[in-house]
Amino acid sequence: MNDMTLLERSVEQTEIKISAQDVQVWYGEKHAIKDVNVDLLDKTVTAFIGPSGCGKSTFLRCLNRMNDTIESCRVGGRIALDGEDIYDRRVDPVQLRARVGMVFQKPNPFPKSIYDNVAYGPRIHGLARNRAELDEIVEKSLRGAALWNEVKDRLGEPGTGLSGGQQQRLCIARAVATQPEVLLMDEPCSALDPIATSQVEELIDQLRAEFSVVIVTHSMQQAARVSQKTAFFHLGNLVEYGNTDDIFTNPRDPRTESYISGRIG
Amino acid sequence: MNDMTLLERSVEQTEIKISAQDVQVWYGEKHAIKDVNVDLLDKTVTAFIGPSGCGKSTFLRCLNRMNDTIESCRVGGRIALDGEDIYDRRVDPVQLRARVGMVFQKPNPFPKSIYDNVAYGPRIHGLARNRAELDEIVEKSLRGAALWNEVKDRLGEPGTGLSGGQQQRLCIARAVATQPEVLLMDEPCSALDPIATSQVEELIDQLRAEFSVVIVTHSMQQAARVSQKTAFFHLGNLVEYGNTDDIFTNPRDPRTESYISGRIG
Amino acid sequence: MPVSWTLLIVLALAAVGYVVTRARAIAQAGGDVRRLHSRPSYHGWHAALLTALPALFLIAIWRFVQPSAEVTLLTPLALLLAAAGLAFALIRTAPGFRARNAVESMVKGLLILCSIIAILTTAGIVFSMLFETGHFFQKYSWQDFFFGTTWSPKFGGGSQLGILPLLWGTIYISLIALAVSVPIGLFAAIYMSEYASVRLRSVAKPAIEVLAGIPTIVYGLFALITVGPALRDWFAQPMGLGSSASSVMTAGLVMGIMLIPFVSSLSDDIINAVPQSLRDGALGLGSTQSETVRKVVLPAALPGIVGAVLLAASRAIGETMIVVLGAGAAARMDLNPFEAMTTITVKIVSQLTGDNDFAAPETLVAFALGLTLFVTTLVLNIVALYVVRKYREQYE
Amino acid sequence: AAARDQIQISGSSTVLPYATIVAEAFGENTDFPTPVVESGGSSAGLKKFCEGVGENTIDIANASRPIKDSEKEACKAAGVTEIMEVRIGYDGIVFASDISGNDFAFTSADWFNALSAQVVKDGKVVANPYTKWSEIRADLPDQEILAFIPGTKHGTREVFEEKVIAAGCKESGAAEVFNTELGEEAGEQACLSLRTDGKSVDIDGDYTETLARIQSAKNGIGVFGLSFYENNTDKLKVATIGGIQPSTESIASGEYPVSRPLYFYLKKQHIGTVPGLKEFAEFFVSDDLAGAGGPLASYGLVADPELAATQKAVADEVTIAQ
Amino acid sequence: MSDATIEGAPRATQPKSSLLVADPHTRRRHAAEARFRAYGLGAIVISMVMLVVLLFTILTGGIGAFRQTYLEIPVTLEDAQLDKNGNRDPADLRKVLTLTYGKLLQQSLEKVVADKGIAIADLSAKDLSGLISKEAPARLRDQVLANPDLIGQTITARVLVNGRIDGYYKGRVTMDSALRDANTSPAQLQLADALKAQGMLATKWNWSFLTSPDASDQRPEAAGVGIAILGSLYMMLVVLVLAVPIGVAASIYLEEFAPKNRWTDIIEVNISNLAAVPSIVFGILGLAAFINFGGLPQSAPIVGGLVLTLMTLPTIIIATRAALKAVPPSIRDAALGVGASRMQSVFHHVLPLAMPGILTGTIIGMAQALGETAPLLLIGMVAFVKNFPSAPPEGLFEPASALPVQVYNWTQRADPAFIERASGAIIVLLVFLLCMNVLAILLRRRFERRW
Ligand SMILES: Nc1ncnc2c1ncn2[C@@H]1O[C@H](COP(=O)(O)OP(=O)(O)OP(=O)(O)O)[C@@H](O)[C@H]1O
Ligand SMILES: Nc1ncnc2c1ncn2[C@@H]1O[C@H](COP(=O)(O)OP(=O)(O)OP(=O)(O)O)[C@@H](O)[C@H]1O
Ligand SMILES: [Mg+2]
Ligand SMILES: [Mg+2]
Repeated sequence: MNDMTLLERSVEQTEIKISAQDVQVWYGEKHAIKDVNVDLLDKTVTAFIGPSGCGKSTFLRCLNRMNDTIESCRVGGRIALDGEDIYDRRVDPVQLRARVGMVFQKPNPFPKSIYDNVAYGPRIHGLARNRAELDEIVEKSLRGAALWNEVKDRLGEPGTGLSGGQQQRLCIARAVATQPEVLLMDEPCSALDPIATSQVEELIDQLRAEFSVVIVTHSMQQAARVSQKTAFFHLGNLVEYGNTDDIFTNPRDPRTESYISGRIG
Repeated sequence: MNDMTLLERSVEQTEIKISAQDVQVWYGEKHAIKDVNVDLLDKTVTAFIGPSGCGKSTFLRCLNRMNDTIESCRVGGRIALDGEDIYDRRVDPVQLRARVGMVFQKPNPFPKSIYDNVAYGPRIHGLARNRAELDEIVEKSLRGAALWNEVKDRLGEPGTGLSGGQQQRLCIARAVATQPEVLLMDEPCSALDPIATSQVEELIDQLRAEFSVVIVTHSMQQAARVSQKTAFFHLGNLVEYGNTDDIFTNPRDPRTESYISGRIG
Repeated sequence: MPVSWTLLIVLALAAVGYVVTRARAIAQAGGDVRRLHSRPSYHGWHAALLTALPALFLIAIWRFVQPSAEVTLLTPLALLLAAAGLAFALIRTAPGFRARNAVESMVKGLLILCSIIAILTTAGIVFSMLFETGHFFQKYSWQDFFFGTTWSPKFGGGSQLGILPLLWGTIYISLIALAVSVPIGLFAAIYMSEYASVRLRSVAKPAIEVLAGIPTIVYGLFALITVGPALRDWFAQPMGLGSSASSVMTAGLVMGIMLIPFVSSLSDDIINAVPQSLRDGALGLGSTQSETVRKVVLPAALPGIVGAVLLAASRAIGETMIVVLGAGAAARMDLNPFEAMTTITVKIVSQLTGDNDFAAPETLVAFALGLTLFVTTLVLNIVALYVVRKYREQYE
Repeated sequence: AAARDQIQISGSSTVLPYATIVAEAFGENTDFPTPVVESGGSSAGLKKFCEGVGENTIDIANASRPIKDSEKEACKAAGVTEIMEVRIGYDGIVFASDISGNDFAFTSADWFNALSAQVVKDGKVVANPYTKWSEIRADLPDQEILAFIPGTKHGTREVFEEKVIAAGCKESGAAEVFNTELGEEAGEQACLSLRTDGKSVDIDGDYTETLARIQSAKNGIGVFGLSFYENNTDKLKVATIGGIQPSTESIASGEYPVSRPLYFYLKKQHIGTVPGLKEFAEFFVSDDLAGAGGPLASYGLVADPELAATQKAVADEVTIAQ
Repeated sequence: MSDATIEGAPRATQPKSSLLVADPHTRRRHAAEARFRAYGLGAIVISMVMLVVLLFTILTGGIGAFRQTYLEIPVTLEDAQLDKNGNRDPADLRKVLTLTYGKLLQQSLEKVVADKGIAIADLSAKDLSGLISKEAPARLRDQVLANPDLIGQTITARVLVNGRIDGYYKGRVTMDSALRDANTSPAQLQLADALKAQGMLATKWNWSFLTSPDASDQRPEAAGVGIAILGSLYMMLVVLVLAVPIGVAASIYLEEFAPKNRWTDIIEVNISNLAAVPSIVFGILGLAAFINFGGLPQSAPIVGGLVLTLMTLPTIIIATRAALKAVPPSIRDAALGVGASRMQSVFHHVLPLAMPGILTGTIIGMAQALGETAPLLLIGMVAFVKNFPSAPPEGLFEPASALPVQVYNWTQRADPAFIERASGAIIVLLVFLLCMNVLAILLRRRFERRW
């Protein structure tokens, strides 16, 4: 399995996983996303960057229809996953979300035990045949999210009793355990120390071998480190999208440039 | 006003604002903070750094007795603000918290309008004589937190309808509006883009002129940029405390060194 | 009524106290309220409360101890006390005075007082029944009461007053009622808070609440005239389970309908209060809405829902009219749900409002029944508290 | 509080309608306010009555039975020492079934045989085997036995047991057999134990409930007060007992056996303090109201043949011995 | 420390599936979802159907109470009978009893029948006098006493007719049933028809059902819910003023301030247990505590209100506590963090968020209190009251009845006409309830929000 992963990773993938065309989002009167056109590739990490409040989370939530839960939110345009319009009437958002997983910006662990938090996804999707398999998935996911060592002795304690960064990693583990094809991560390392961050980044890199990952981040360094593609949002517009290297070294749009050059850490 | 600030800033201050002695914290059975001794200086920015889950937030919450609200939490040792034991029976935690303000790790705006969120503190503390003054405080705080431009047209909308980073800045504005003597900030820039981050750092620097600021951060750069003193926590212990420059250039403890050198961005 | 005049004057004094003290506090601060420890309105409230509370307590205690005594002395005393309170508050007013803390401790005292009313009520209930229960057990052996399996009061003496058949009836009917109301109520609550449109919800919720407001006699007649005969003709007789028109099933079903809003409305509020972020978390993992509800929302809302169910159970235990008209008045221990049975509460009411000698055990038994029921439900509540504690999932 | 100016009455729900009729007329025709008449049962009424003397105790207790000695004692202990007992008339108790059903002509023995837990069959004590009226006596209709009788809270039940079941027990000769077979005491008990297999249904509610039950179970026979029957002659068919049709006349004359006296008790100590109290008592028992042609009789109260004596006793404020 | 293993999260090999085609597992989950949803909808539908059925029975049974049949006949108020002395002395006028007025009305009716030439076979004198309600003479007498000048004149009296006749026009009584009915006869019904044909008898909207007091068993046509409405109103005022603040205050203390120890556990259990206490027991308590010990009067709304307050408290407390518990702690933290006191954080932030639950508790508690009879039985409010209580606060201490009591009383009465009245009273009660709830429901909708 390990070898295969390595093997596949080397193969260049250019297949389009998610394609967004003319996406518009309104919160009531507020036009939060304007005319966004972007193709997210399979087996690729895409970074969304942009100033706070520019619509990154909003766009991310469009990709697995989490915006459905916000009453005032309306979405226009077309978003296709593997060529199928996800806003089609016949599409079941449940199935969509099982394939397009999400880590939210604010950690939101369930008021259940740490174990149950991670086991939740595998259980509802029937990913484990028995308890042993489930245990294995839970452990693997928690290891992937760099949380295993800290919580292995307290798996039965509530996930809400963890520290902020621990909760964040728990939510990553929870999302990973569901084994989605596309993983949307909204600032997954915002509350993590550098070491935990690097471990999560490593996890992202591994996931890329088989899946597509979208990550929102405020750290240019992180975007540069983990992503192959980068999209820069500004005031609801997708200003620039391209190879990460190009964006950071050679931005075409002056806004992108000023954002990147204004960087501090 | 600006000039005065500059004037005062130049004066070196070494007065002790908060002094913690042998502080212990337990969550039920779990010993989360062990024997922490530290003196936080007035008119100084102190940074708390350390791996996720090491007890930074816990210790921070001890400093204004926010831990009182967690049932399983017990605090031992002695913490003095301006020489007065804050865990003394006669101390009114309300007054304490008015003097020692806090920005929480997870943004928690009130489900009220943006304006009311910021105006709440000044209102209950009677900091404004009239509506105009209140408006002024609100604007100043929001400007300080680099949020004014984004929300000035929607002050009446609910604070919960903001983006993650906006909520974080709202909480900063809310804490600043109360004009505390000590401001505890738990990862105040975790969800902010570099520009907003630099604005908040500027705010912290301004606050330092008159007040004492404690900031928890995972970014070494940030710690180095804004703080004069740094405390490094590890597994509930305060491993090292000293001038920021010293800690970063010349750590005494091997754990500190390995944490700092393991840094990534 | 001189007392109500006194009351009015005291309240007026309190209002004056508020205004004056507030102004005084502002004046002391030289117009800059920031120099005050507490906001001026707290100073005002401090004075108002100090003026009103002692005087009001005096009036209340006076009225309680000497209900019909002369009140001429009371008025000046109360007014004196009020004036004294006001003066004291005025003297205390100073920029450094912790008026907020003072007001808050007074308010806290009031809050405590309010919760003590619950304790007082319990004490009152126990005392008002204990005495007569004692009389009952002087006239009737406690063994026969607690372990007797026959309930047949007689006028001429020689009654058998065993509680067991009544207890059984109470449990049986309540269980059926809960079996109807809890699933329906809970599902209704879930549908309203998770699925329904705002419009449907804003209509359905108050509409269902009307069910709780329909007088129980309507339900009783509905049971007697419609449900009872229907159950008898369509279920009991074809299945050979007897031909009684009044039955445990009838009463249980109808009572269950009455209890729906108790479960649905309270649960709906609690479910609605579960933070959206938890739902998002579950939905984001690809759960269906029902999985989200069952596995995340309901566990988080459990304590409130248990409270709602307990409230419904309490109403079921305390209901009389529906039982009388739906289940009949015969005390019987039987497993057949199509047989007539009755409950403790029904018998409390009927023995209290009957034509018996009021000092006879047949009447006094009502008090013993009441006290026994009280103790039984107490035990049940303790168990419920323990269970909730054990399974509570605290969010955030 | 200001002194109470209206009379307060409490007690039996059987007496309630008569008391309200009188109270209403009293209020209309005098300058006194209309008395307040509560219902709540003879027991609760007498208990309140015996709570003591004073403004917040009641003045009159209605009862469908005479006051008991123990109650008198309780009264006395609380200071209620002077009680006037006023018998206002009689309540007839009738058996009635659905208007469209069979006609019934009962004897007490029929009721005993139909409802008793144990009966005598062929000289032996057996558990009640009858399921149809015709099995008890051939001239009775071929109809399932189903009786709605007053529940054990009702005073009517006592009368029913005493004047119908116990009488039937004797009449049918079962009493003797019980006494010899089971012994004195158990025999007496056996006479009064009713079957519990659902043929005899206790009604703890009111006659309206009994009526509703008959309407939903057409073969049921219910026990009613005469006045209730008289108001519902279009729905109910009354049965005869021993060949006698119940009516105010036949009950007053004593021909119809099942009836009971109704009373009210008046706190003499309140006369003079509560305005109109004595006037009300006199008004109640006056010929205009309680007499044979008065509104009470037209509502179904069986006028007391000795009303004149009662009127005199009220006028003289005669109290009962305690 | 490196938790991450080289192998990434494994994935069961799944063929790439279309979003539009559900795999079997998903289909099963969908079915479960659909079932779940259907159960929910079913629950709502069942509740609604039950509500509609019950409301329908109440409405069809009770709407008749709002219409009443009246007879308008000319009545000559003869001096000879009403004022024998001819001096219009009020004291003397009062001596003339309703009996006389009854006879007067009967004579007038006889005269009308004769004048109009109404000929009906088997029309007895009893039929004729029985046509007019027994209430009519009393009202006529009141009219005359209020205005003695009427004596000697011929006025057109608008009088109630007997309940059976009224029932005849509402379908309750038929010629058939009248044949068997001891209290009416076909001849009487024919007479009524004849009078109706003359335009003297008509069924009209019945305001007096809402304004008049109860009437005795012989006059169902005159019975109204006036006093009952007042009594219920007074009691609900007391309950609202006492139960809601006390209940909310107690909940706030227990949930937000009380130390979590054995004592508060005891109080908590105690309160849930109080909810399970049968309402009649509160009546026992009320009798003992307020009347016998506290010296408050019998049959007074204040006592009823106090008893119902105690009875409603547990409901409000349980609902309020549940609602307070459901407010996320981060809100409290946020307020405390800016230096608000606990009291301020509760009153400024927590309480508004808990408001929907509190209001629900209030709605349900008040609904229960409004419809309760049993405890009132013991404190003397299940009573026949004819005189209106005065305005509060004095009125709180004067005898009154209540709507559920009126319903309870009327369903026990022998005359079937009272069943219609009882249903009518239930309609009034429900309208009362709705009025009470509308405000709460509107408020609740304002406060409802998710966070
Ligand atoms: N309410 C609680 N109950 C039990 N344990 C807790 C609770 N809160 C925190 N802990 C534990 O105490 C330890 C310290 O937590 P704390 O929140 O102080 O960490 P932190 O340094 O702020 O971490 P982070 O950077 O991830 O926010 C952690 O191991 C955490 O799991
Ligand atoms: N529920 C909502 N209702 C109304 N406006 C909203 C809502 N959520 C977000 N917005 C607004 O939409 C815009 C985009 O928000 P979004 O959360 O997508 O920003 P973001 O790019 O994720 O920012 P951040 O980096 O701060 O998380 C912001 O201006 C925000 O205020
Ligand atoms: Mg965001
Ligand atoms: Mg933390």
